[in-house]
Amino acid sequence: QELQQFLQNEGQKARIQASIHSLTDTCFKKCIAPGAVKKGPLDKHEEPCMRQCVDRFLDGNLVVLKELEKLRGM
Amino acid sequence: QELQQFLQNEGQKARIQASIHSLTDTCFKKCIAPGAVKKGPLDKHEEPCMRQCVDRFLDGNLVVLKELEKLRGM
Amino acid sequence: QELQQFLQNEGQKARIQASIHSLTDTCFKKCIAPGAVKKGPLDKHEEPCMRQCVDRFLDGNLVVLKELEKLRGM
Amino acid sequence: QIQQQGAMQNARMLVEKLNQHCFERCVPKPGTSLSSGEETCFTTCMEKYMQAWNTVSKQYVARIQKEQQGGGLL
Amino acid sequence: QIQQQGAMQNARMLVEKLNQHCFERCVPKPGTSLSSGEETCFTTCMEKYMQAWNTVSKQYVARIQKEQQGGGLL
Amino acid sequence: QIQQQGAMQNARMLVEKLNQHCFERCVPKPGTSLSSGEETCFTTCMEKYMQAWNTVSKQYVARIQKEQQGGGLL
Repeated sequence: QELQQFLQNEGQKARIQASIHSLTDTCFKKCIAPGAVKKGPLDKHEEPCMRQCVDRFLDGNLVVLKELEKLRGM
Repeated sequence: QELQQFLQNEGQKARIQASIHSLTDTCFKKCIAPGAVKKGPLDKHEEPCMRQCVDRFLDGNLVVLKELEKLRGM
Repeated sequence: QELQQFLQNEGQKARIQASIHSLTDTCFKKCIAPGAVKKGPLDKHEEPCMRQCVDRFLDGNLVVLKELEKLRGM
Repeated sequence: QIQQQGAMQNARMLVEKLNQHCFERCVPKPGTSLSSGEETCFTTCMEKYMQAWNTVSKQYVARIQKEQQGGGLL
Repeated sequence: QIQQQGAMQNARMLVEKLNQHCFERCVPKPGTSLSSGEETCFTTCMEKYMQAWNTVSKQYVARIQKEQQGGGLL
Repeated sequence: QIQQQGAMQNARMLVEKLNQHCFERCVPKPGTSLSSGEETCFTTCMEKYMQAWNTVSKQYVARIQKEQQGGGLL
């Protein structure tokens, strides 16, 4: 049973990691201007854009989950 | 042996499900106009477009499979 | 132990195959002009383009690996 | 139990694709909060996407069954 | 048997990518049947794609072997 | 050991996505060698991508923790 719990946790961790990779990809495209990448760390537009991109993505997930529960309740 | 059969069936089911997800993605992009999505169920353009998209995709698969068999026969 | 070695090799082979599929996809888009595909084998532009695409991709990988090692050494 | 896992993975995949897709469409530039327009877009997009998936599933399965019967009869 | 599965999965993946890719290219707007132009496009696209995959495979494997030898000598 | 594998797969995935992404951006037309401009683009792109991934990871995990706490308190 402990093993099962362990495997489930690992499975969840793997899914979170996969989400982070996919979200990095999505948000990089939205926030880092296309074409040549500017040298240096994330600048004052890129950094908040990346953070907001994560937050709005998860906001969107919540909207979807709420709608799904409404549908279930019908 | 029954277990093997069972696992094979599950594997095939998983592949069909994955195809359906990927095809939904492809056809949604082709059939639902970009930009804001219109409210309401699939309309009289979207619905047949989605169905035809599935059918033409599978027609394409058949063309490819036939060609592959021709190549094998050579 | 031999089994583990065998499984590792199979795992590596699977990763190489997956890279080749993904690279074919990437390079096809870069080298085969969009729209209708021209009949016949890869022509004198397409063939070197595909080969160079593979080589530059792997050059890029090397640049990244070298940088990662530099970062590690810091 | 494997069947249950399959069904859960299928549902999870649908929600994942849907989130990904609707985020791309509805939030071109992530801001400091989800605007009510973006939120409406999400629910509309979600409904459309689920219907599209339903249509694709039905059409796909029907076609496969037809082909298998055809293959059996010929 | 694992090796056989690997080879089969590799072939399946090639056909899958090819179908996906050629459908995107050859059928921009799915109609009520596959036109003969779309069908020709599919066979041409398929041949190109398989050649491209072949070229990439050869180049990739040759490069990896060269690098491993180089690594051994340095 | 499963945990180690998870961490390694995570790192491998990051490098893979990064290579894929930076190649798309930095090498629009693969030539006979990587130009110094392309090489610079690769290192810059790599740094940005890793920072972006870091930012996304932190924001994502923080948000999930906040939501779980919120869920627990309500």
